[in-house]
Amino acid sequence: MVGLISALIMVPLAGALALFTAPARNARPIALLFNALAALDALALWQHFDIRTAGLQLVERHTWIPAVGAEYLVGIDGLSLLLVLLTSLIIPFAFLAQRMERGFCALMLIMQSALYGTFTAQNFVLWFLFYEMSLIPAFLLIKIWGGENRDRAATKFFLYTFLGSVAMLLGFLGIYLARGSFDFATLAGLGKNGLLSGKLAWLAFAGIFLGLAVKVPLFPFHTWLPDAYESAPTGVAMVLTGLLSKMGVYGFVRLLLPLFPNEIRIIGPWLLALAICSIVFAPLAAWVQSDLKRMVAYLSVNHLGYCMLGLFAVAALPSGAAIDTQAALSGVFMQIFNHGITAAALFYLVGLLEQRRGLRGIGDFGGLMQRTPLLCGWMSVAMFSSLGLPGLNGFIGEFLIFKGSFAIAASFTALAVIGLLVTAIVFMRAMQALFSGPLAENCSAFPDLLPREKVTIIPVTLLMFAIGVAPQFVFNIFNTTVVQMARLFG
Amino acid sequence: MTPTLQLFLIISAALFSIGLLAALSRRHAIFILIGIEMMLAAANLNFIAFWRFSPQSQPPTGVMIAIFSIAIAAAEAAVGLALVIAVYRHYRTTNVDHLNQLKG
Amino acid sequence: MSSAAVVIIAILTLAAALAAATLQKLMHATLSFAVALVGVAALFFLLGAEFVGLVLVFVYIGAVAVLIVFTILLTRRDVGKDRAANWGGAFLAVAVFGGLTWAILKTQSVAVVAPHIRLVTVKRIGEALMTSYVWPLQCVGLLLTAALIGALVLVMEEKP
Amino acid sequence: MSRWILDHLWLIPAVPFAVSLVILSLPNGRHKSAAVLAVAGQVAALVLSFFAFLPTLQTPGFRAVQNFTWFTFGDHALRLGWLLDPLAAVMLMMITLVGLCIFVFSTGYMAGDKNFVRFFAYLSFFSGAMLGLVISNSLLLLFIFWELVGLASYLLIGFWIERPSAATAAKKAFVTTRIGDLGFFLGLLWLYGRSGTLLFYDGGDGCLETGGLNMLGASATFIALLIFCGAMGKSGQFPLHVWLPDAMEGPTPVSALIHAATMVAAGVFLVARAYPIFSLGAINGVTASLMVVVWIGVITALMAALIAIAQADIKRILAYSTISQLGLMMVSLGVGGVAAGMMHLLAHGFFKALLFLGAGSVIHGCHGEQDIRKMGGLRWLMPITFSTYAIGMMALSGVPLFFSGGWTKEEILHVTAHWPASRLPYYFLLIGVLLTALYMTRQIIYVFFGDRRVASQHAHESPRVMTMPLIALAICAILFSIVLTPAWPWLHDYLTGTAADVELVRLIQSTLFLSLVLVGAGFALGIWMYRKVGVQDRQRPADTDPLEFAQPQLFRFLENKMWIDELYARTIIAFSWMSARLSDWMDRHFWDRLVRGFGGIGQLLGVFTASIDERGINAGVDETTVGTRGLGRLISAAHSGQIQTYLSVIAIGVLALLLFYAWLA
Repeated sequence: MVGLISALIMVPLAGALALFTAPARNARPIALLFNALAALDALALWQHFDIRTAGLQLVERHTWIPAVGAEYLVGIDGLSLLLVLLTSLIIPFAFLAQRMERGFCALMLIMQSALYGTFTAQNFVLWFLFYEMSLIPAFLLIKIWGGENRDRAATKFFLYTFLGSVAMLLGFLGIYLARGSFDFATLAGLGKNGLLSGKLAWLAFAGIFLGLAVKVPLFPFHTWLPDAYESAPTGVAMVLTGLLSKMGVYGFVRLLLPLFPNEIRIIGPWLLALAICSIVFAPLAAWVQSDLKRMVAYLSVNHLGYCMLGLFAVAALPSGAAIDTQAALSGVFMQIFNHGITAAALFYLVGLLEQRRGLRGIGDFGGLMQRTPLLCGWMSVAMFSSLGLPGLNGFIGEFLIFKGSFAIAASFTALAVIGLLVTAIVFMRAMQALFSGPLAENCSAFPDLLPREKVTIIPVTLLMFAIGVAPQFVFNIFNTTVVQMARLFG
Repeated sequence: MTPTLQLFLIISAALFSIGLLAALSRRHAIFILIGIEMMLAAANLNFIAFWRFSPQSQPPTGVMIAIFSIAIAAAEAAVGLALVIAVYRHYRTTNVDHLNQLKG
Repeated sequence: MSSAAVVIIAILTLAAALAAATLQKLMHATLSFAVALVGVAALFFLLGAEFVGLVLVFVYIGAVAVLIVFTILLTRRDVGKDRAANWGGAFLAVAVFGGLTWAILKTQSVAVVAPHIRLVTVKRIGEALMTSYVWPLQCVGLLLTAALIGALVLVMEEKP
Repeated sequence: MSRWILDHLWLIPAVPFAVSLVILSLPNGRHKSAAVLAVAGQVAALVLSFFAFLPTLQTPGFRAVQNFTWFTFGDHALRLGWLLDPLAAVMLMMITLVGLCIFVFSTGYMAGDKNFVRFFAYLSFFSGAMLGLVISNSLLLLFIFWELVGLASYLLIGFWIERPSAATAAKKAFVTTRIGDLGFFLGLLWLYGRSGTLLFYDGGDGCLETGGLNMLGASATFIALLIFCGAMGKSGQFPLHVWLPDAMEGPTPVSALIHAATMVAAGVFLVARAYPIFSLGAINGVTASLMVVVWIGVITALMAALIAIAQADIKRILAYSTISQLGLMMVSLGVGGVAAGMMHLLAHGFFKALLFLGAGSVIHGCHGEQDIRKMGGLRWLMPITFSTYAIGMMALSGVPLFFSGGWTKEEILHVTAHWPASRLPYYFLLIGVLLTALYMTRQIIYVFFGDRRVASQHAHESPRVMTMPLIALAICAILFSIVLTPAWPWLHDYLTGTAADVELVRLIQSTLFLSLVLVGAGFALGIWMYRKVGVQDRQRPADTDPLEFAQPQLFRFLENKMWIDELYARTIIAFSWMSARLSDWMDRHFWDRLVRGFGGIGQLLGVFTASIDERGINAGVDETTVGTRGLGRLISAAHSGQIQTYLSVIAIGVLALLLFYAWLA
């Protein structure tokens, strides 16, 4: 079914337009309606996607700006489909998370469209267009609807990611001037034998690496993140952590790894060291945070660090057996999906606490278990999922990443388990402070989960259980792609 | 002994750097303008030198560009000095350290 | 054209420029600036671009330098002593000079002597201006007009 | 039925899990249905376990394996499986039996608690996870259940959530065991990488079979040690034992079930299960990894027994005794006595559960008081509790002949004495035997003999629902000894897969007399030392422990748990906390600037020159320019509005271009 992908990109945009013709108080229902349409579209994509075929499917190709080799080229493989599905899941979740004005809804829809575009575009120009298109709504959402320090946080977020993007664009221009193509598949084919020669290759690599590393974010380019997540409104924080950070990881898989295999191999240990720093230092920093949102934000850095560890291990030391490469890649993809769900759920739950209390410092609560057992119960599930408890979704991805990268880069992986430990400490500290002890006075009037909150959080949490116990249905989406990519990187 | 192009280029670089020094380190707006003018003169010297040391061309490109550049520099100086006067009237100072309304 | 002449003129020019950049009195600096420009014009002469040299003398020393002096007089009250130089600026300037010199010395293709060329007559320049460079000429004319009007507007006393 | 259950082994853990879910969805007030459901679930698990147990009796060395694919990643399948062999079967029986007793006991013990329903949901959840652990045929599946029992333990230790001390203890337990678990996790990864499978038995290709073991090579030692890290964490072995005494903050049935009988024994079970890896390449039954196991076990056994002498909390004494006994089991495994270690594990499961429930009954009777110095004279007030407790105490102390613990301890001493590497562990264990008898005598005297003190004035015997499980467990503790005697070493042979026959001659062994003497000496010493407890002496105040009176410094050292907690707090924890603070500080003040420095190198240098400018030349800086100096401000601060700054940036750009040119050339 050709046209499904374009429709997917267009539906949220149409929704954003439609919002301005409708009364303002209906904004959120209308946005949700368009989300439902997009979700249906995504499901149709899943339906038409042949999981046994590797490579791009449902490709749409039109000439666009022939002068610079920019085509309108969209298509999906397993990874793209996974991310499209994740987007279709997280955005409505974010819409349900908080009250939103019309402009807020419209910007969210534009961001959704940009995300769909980013995850399906197969030509750099188009991809970059969508990539940047997501930045502006995010900036505005933080700037207009953010908490205190929103100006500072929004500016920091924008400058960091934008400077990264500029570096990436320059890198790609270099590639284009040398090889005359913007097409991902073509460039990936050239990558094996060196896309560029000598120092130019390093420049292009550095530019693209910088852009993506800021986006993910990879240590030490992560300092914008706690500020941005802290200031962003709940719904935006959910999208930021659940989806926008995945754009960076996706970029690594789609661009950097296929295009610069030789460069990554040379500086591989350094990249792995950066990933380890993300994994170890971020939760350590999370440990001392008193703001819950900042804490979750730092843990996001840690979880994305695992993704980076898996990817760099695969790409940096391609001595691995097929099983290890595949394990690491599958783990990374799983982790992308799981972290999207779990981190979004955590931000949602922190948002619920904030709505009730008006504050979100870790010391502002206490003894909640006595007052709101359901809220605490579901929040614990999300936390345990995040710390990688077996039986919940987080474990699957982390296990596979560790399995793959341990076989390839044992010493780095052994260091990375420190991250697992510290994450556990962070969550234990949070749970103790929030849930146990005597009931804090200012929490004694909290309502437990309201029906509409239950409707929001329970399906997501059940999904965590489902993936944790029987993850095969997720693996089916990308297994073929993993095999193909493992052959490419290995 | 005849001079090489290198000599002229180094003279020009020196002039440019002196202009930069003036533009960077003085506080008076007119000094900054003088510095900029010096840098422009250095650029013109480059144009002429390159023209002189390269094979002949018809028309003489280097010369032409130098002429245009001088014309533009003159315009710039006129506007710049006018600005200095206007600013002086407004703030009663030409010290650029005080002129930071654009501060972000 | 001999090296000795070039070097002597260059030393004079640069000394005057340095004086312009560092002298504390604005008036002295402006005069040094004019001397430096004369030096540059002399270099132009040596290079066989007499017309440009003349233009430089006319435009800069005849117009710009005079303009600067006028401005100094108009903003007289503020014309006190200025500091000579600061270390940051000096450092940057020296660094830029070092960098440029390094690049020039490293580039092999610029170590050439001047070929023999035909003199550039004013006639040839005029022809070029009216043929190949007619559009730039018009644009510069427009720019000068605009600058003239702009400068006038800027300095005109505001009517209360 | 037995055939059917072999194909549906997963049902055994699934039943308690399902029960747990159902109970969790009950409204909070439904105490009765929660209790009925939980006990019914446990009975069902017991019945299923029994039917699974039956076929293992028929053939020596019975092994039923059922593997399945969990998921496929790339084109590789990750397989898990269920396993039933004698080791798993006896564990199933022990867990379900002890579990049932404790479930019944809890219905009485927890009767007044407002979170009664949640308690049984957690308890059932634990039961399911523990049952799953013992029948896993994959190290990964075992690890999964391992973490789940850890979770259950966390939830139950912190069950009285409004008590800050309980929450702290729960956190400590989770984090400490997780340290070990991470070692386990790495060992698991390593094993997976080397052998390519995590299945224990897979028709010759499993990682415990020759097919998998051959691929391990020299890495087996490291893998084994890493796996042992997990066992150290769970089984409270030195130096990760610190969480177990604190875990007594949980309700007493929890201490009995999880922190005495079953979960803490999981570490021993794990070593027994993965024994082929530990003993790979053994020379004369000794490998490097087993050496470590032995010595850790010896240290733990002695250290915990010593600390137990100076504790005042009835449950803490038992907790240290548990640690000590687990150390004993580890020694046994390490010296090659897998069967002996497992037998002691099973026997310990019964009598330690009995002791804990007895302690629970005492605490219940004394209205929540746990300090033994405030009890006393309870033997007439709580006769059933006293008599069952005494049985448990004798079993623990290792009184030979009639009590299960005696036989298994004999067995362990026997194998330890024949360890070829060193005789030292044997001597240390003998000291341990003496100490065990001593601290148990002390506890019994404090609690049940002498005069009634503060807490035991209004003590009363516990209700039937609580005493019945005590009696049942006491009977188990005695009857179990029948299958343990060397005369008819049925259990030993069942576990090792050889046929059993009766030989009365074997009843008399050389070590028997020695340990008899030691136990007797321990009792005598205890009675002599503590004969005047609670009695005002001429020099000694009534509330001072005799040992404290005689050796105050030694007593203080032991009472404070050899200062190990304090040592950790000052070193490891302080270090971690410092590094956390440092990370945060670096993030705020260093990385941010560094990255900004790279990202906007021009801006930063521009500001830099401006600041040099001001410092170098002009001390009386205008207020307006101060702003430019603030390096810590955002990049926007670099928009100083000063043209010279902008110009500097351009100049720096030129320099950067030149540098770039230099680099390219």
